[in-house]
Amino acid sequence: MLKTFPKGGIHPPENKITADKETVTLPIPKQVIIPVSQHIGAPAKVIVKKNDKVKTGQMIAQSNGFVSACIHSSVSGTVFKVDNIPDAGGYKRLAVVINVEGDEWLDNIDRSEDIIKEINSDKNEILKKIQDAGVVGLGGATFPTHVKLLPPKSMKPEVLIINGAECEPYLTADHRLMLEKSEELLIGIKILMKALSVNKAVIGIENNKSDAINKLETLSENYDNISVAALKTKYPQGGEKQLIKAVTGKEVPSGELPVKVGAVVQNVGTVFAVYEAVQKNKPLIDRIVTVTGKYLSNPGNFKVRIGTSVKELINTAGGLPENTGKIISGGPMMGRALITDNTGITKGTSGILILSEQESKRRSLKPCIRCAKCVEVCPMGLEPFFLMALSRKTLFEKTENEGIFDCIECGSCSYICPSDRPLLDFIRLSKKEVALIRKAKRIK
Amino acid sequence: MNKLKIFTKGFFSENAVFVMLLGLCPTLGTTTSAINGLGMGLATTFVLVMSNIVVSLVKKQIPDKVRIPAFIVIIASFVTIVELTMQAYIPDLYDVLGLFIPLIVVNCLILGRAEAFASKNNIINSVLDGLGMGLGFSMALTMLGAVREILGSGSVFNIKIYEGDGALVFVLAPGAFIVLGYLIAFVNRLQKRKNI
Amino acid sequence: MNDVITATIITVSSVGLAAAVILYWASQKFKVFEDPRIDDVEKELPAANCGGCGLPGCRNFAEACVKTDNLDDMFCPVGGNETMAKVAKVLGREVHEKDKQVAVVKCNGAPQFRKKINEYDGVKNCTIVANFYSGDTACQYGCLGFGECVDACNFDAMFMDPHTGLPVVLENKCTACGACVEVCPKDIIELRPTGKKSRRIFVSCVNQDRGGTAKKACSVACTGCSLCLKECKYDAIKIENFLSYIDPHKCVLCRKCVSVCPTDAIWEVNFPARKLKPEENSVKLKTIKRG
Amino acid sequence: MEYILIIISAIFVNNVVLSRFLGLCPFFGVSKQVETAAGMGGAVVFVMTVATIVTYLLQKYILISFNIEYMQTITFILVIAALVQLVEIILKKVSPSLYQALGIFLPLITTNCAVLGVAIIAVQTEGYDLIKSTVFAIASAIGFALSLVIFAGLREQLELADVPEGMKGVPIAFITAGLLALAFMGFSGIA
Amino acid sequence: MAQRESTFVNMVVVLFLVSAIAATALAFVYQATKEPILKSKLEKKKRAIKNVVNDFDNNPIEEMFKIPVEGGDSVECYPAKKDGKIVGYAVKTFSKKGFSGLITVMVGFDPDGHIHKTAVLEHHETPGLGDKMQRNKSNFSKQFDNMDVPDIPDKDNDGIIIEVKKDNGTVDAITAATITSRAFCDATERAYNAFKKIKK
Amino acid sequence: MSKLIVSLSPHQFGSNSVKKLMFGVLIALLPTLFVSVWYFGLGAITIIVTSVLSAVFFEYVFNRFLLKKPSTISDGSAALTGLLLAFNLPSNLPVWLVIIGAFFAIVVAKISFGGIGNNIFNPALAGRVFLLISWPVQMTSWPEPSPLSKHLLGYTDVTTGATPLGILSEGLRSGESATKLISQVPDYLQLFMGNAGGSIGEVGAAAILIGLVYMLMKKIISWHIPVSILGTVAVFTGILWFANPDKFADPLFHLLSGGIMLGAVFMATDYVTSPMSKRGMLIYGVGIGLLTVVIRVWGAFPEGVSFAILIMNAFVPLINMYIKPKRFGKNKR
Repeated sequence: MLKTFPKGGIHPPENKITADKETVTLPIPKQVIIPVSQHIGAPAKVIVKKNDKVKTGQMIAQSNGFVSACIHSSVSGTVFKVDNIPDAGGYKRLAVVINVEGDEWLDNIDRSEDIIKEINSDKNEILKKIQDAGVVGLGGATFPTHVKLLPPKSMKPEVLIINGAECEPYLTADHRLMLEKSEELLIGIKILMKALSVNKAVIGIENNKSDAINKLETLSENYDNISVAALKTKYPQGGEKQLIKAVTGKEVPSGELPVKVGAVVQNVGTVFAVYEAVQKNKPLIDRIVTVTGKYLSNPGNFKVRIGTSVKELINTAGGLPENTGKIISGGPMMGRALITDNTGITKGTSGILILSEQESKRRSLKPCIRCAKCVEVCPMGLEPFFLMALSRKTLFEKTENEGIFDCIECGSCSYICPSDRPLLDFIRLSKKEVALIRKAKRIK
Repeated sequence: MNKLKIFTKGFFSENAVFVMLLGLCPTLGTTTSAINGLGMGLATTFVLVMSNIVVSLVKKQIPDKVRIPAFIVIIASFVTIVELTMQAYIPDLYDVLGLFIPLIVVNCLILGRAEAFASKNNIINSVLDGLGMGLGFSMALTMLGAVREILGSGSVFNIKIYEGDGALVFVLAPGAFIVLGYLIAFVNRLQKRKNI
Repeated sequence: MNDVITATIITVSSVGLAAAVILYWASQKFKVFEDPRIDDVEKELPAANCGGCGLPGCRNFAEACVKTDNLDDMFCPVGGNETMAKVAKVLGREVHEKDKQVAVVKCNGAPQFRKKINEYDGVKNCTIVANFYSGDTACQYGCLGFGECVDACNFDAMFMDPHTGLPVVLENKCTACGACVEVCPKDIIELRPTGKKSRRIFVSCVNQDRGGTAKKACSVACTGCSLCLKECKYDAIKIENFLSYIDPHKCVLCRKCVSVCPTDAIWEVNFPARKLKPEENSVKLKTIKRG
Repeated sequence: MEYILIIISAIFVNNVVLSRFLGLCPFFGVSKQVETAAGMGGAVVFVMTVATIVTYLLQKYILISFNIEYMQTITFILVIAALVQLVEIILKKVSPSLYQALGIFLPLITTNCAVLGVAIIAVQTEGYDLIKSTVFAIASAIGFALSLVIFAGLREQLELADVPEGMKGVPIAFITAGLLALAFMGFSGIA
Repeated sequence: MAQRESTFVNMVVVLFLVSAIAATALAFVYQATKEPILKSKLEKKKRAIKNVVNDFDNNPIEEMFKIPVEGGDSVECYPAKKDGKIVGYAVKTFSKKGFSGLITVMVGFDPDGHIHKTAVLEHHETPGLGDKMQRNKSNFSKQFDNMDVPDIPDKDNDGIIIEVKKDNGTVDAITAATITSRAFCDATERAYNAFKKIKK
Repeated sequence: MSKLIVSLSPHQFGSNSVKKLMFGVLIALLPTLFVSVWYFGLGAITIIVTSVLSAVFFEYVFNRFLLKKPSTISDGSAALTGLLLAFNLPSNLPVWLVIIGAFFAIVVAKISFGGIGNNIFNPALAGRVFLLISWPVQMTSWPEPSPLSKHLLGYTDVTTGATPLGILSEGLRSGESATKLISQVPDYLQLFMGNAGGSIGEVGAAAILIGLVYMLMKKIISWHIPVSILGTVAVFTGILWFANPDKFADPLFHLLSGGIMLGAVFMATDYVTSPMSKRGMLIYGVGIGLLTVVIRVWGAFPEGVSFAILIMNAFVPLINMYIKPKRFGKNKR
């Protein structure tokens, strides 16, 4: 019996067209734009200025506060400017623009392909190295990893869950990583287990990636206490709470951290970054990005330096098709539509998806027929139709009791709705408004 | 407010049934035919006018705490008078209206006018108000009764309009609600037009 | 008198008597104190329950008025000074006169001035859109044009101009309750004093980009060129973040800044029409008419 | 068995609101929210029961023995009015929150014709004895509360529906009540 | 003149006075209407009798007598006389077989045993179906006018004469309301049986 | 490349549509349609065609000209309402009554509330009950069923008889025993196939069950409502029958006669007027089952499914309010 979460979920077409494409390293671009806020939490503080020379791996912005992460230069060259640059949403944010000159790395970074199995660092060193390397959750949430590894004292982690579900359609970055860097991943898991002082780790993988399951299962026999759990292919299997429920059978209480039930979840990409940070001293300066889309001539998985422009990446993948409607950073379910391809890859970019104009247009909204399909598919047990109705009539206060903050914005409700209603849009609106109301109450 | 307006507002802008939704019980309960509606309306009008007169006369004498009981006693007296008189002289109508005659006492319209208008205004205005409100109420009841009678039994004021059975539902409870619902929607629409 | 009449009178009177005695006893026994002035104040209020005063409803406002020592902080934007004077009279206190205000929309970016660079396909709601991205033009500050302010207005004082795609305030209906100001995610709407003879001058732009960028995004943006600053003799103009702001309390309505503005970002409202050269763009004409 | 029949008849078959047209003002007035409706329903159950008992005794031991039944209306309503005011005064002290919720509708229980109507039906039309009258009153009040709560639920849902402009509010509420009454006609003939 | 304060004395006195005045006024109205009310009630009953029998000049209500019928119940019988001579009997009969509750019918007999006319006094039958037994709603009840009961053969020999056709009788039932029709026949039959007793 | 389109996630949508669901139900109704035409011939065809056409017509006219909304007839919901209404009528009903019924169903019970999705009561049933209360005579005279060939051309002049439930109800009232009465109606196999008097679409349990299986397979509805209704009816009537088989009919008779099958499978499962959560559906189904039996056994009407469903429709908002799906991470109090 495959493991899965019990309630809700959908089965969108998988469209994993790049699953068999080996990862290709993208040439270093001419210029990179590195925003200082690529993570959840406070933006990092810039420590370079215009015309400074930087080397690959050199820190250019320092973490600024507890929940924050360091930013490193992904290339070597000269700082062209430190300025407000429009981000993917069009809002101007502080970023460092570097003109590339050569490829000179910091000396202490181990650039070899050798696999280092021995873990020499102790717990505190590991945490320090992870923090210094600016590792964040690479699944898309970009929560600083070192913070996640320091749970509140009252809660004790018992099991480390590695998220290899990759339930989003189209995306294959994690899949490729698991196949190509299996050994490194397992070492990374060992490191994290040491950092968390847990003696059990489970890798959760959806069973549509049977090759990855097989490979990791065979290899993990050499490592104690690491097992592989095959999961049912169902969206959103990779949602943190859903994954914990599937693997451990425990439900994270509403409004609580996962570690409340003793689980810590890390994405496979993050684990690999941790391996590189701890064993190779390499900060997070590149990542694997899936560039995909039905009309792209050369889709694939690319190893990309952070800050490379999306345009360049798409050009490598065969150039933007004529009928492009949407460029999405991330997967089709939770990804973000970009307003321009003139923006940089960040730590959280797991994929670039090109949709045709036809695929992008939403169908027009029709009246809700109360078929309850959204209730059926909501993995969090909410009633999206009701939340939307309340939100539409601006009865935001009421949505709080209906669990609006439990919503993980997986989009299953909008996906399934036979009346093509933008349920999630309205839920987001309500979330935002309720947050404002809460804030106003706190001020009072 | 001028006298004309006090009188006419009960017909349209503050019609008890269509706008203020007062006195719904007799409105729905007694309007199985136009004639019943009219009878009920007139009985109510009488009580309304009389109690308005008395209330506006004695308003100053009544302490706040016993205002409502006192008003109700006054109203109830007139209702009993109507009840007795009807029983004596028009027993047929009395039988049809039945329980709803004593219930005129608790018609929110009457207490509402006593409270809201008569207890604050002089006699003449109170009479005008009562008359206007009461006639407006009668008008609404007659209208509702007529519609229900036409739809439900194919006649109006007992004059047959079309052959065959009407939709019985309109004589019964559900029809009363539905017809009044659409009548209110219709009146709302008229009023909106007027406002624009 | 016969028996029936006697019985009637005795019965009914004693029931009445009993009722009165019991009610009196109960009203004494279960007395609850509630300041009667709350009711009095409430009667003076417009009962719009718009929340413009910052409290959830007129009743709450009345309660607050009764409780507070100083009415200066309390202001009912709908009823205005007149109502506050009445409230003060009820409570026997003084009230400070406030300038009458009106909402102004500080964006002039009609489609002909700022080009759309992408297309939004989703729920037409400013809050959602603003939270998600900067808008479909290159100006990240400008009006999104989905009319949430119009929906928020309780007094039908706003509508969306179909030609410009921007909201318009109807001065005579606006009560300055501030609902639109609160709801606008881009902070474009400001409450300004109505000014003498309802005449006012203000910068109809909130773009804080450097001149070139701003101008590129929208041809009628304030570029922070400081021409107006130099022209103003009354120290009424400030420039911050490449954006000019006219202090309504210092402005003397001389209109000099309006004529020097190279991008027509400064508006004058309710002034008599001046002789405009035909080639000057029509926006200004419209603004004068609109108010 | 007889009591069961009285109960079923009063709650479903001859529901005070949907079939007898009593208590319509609060039925439309206090039915915007389920919680308030339930509070109002509770208040009516209490008032109606007490009122019926008191008026029964009044009718039996005073009006009939003095042969002045024609004073029924006036004495009944006087007693009910005093009773309601008593409840109001007490409620204001004991449970201010409930008092707030029921707001102006508590005094309106006085003019809730259901209370007077049920009292008159119990002692006059049906001629029940004391226990039957009490059972009848409680059942009728439950019938009232039931339909009120159902109706409030419907109206809360209608708040979220896209009702056409002209039908919004009261008109659609009436039509809903009509359809509800239509559905309740299914119970006819049970008792 | 200012509003009176809600003091104890005021409250009690005012409420007492209001009640007293109201009571007095009502008592007089009652006195005045007492007679007419009684009269109109009497008239109503008389009219019901008048509807089903031949013209009379006595007061049948005063001469009313009860006839016991099967099941321990009894029916009321009103003899109608003209110039002291019996011109008919009005029997107030009932049936418990109705769809919902008791049906009360007034059946008028000519002295020779013909039914003169019938009138439904009270019923709770379904509107649109059972209530068609009322004279103004359908022709059903007209079948009974001048019905010569003694001459009707009892086809199925069950001792019941007035029956609907479905039960081997002669009466056409109301469409889709057989039960009410049966109940009506039952009431008439009961009246006839009572009438037979008088004739004996 | 033209302007890029932006929108919030998700960017991919399923292929579900209202149209698909509605036409799915229509397909599931085909076997029943066939049975009804087989047994009631021209009458059935006349009623069905009139009802569907007038329902669609009213929906179109009132939506377009009174509400000024885009027409919604293409989603098939009006046609479905019309068809279901027709299935709830006797096959010899005058055409003008069918049109009035369709008017009430569409205009009063549906469009007044804002059209599809906003109505509280099942429109088809509201129309049916309206007709039943208003014109009880016409609505309770049932043509005798006979295979197609016999009365292909018969419509209003067909011979009428009673429904099995009518025979039972009337017989019990005149004091006959239930066992004897049941022996007078067609045997259970006949009832199962549809050879009994009744509304056009309610005869023929077999055809309705085929429709149910189809809808379950296509995941148009879930099993909760039909199963809980039929189960409750079986259990409740079973208890009564066990207690006194002389006064109460057996469960199988109750399940196979009258509109319980049609109601449980097609009427009660209407999306708009049924609860949203699975537990709510069960409560709703049990309620319908109980009320149906209560009305059938003790009420004036021989059949109670329509009323039971309408009454439970009224409870749906309350059920939705208090019976919520289990929230993730929330313990049961």
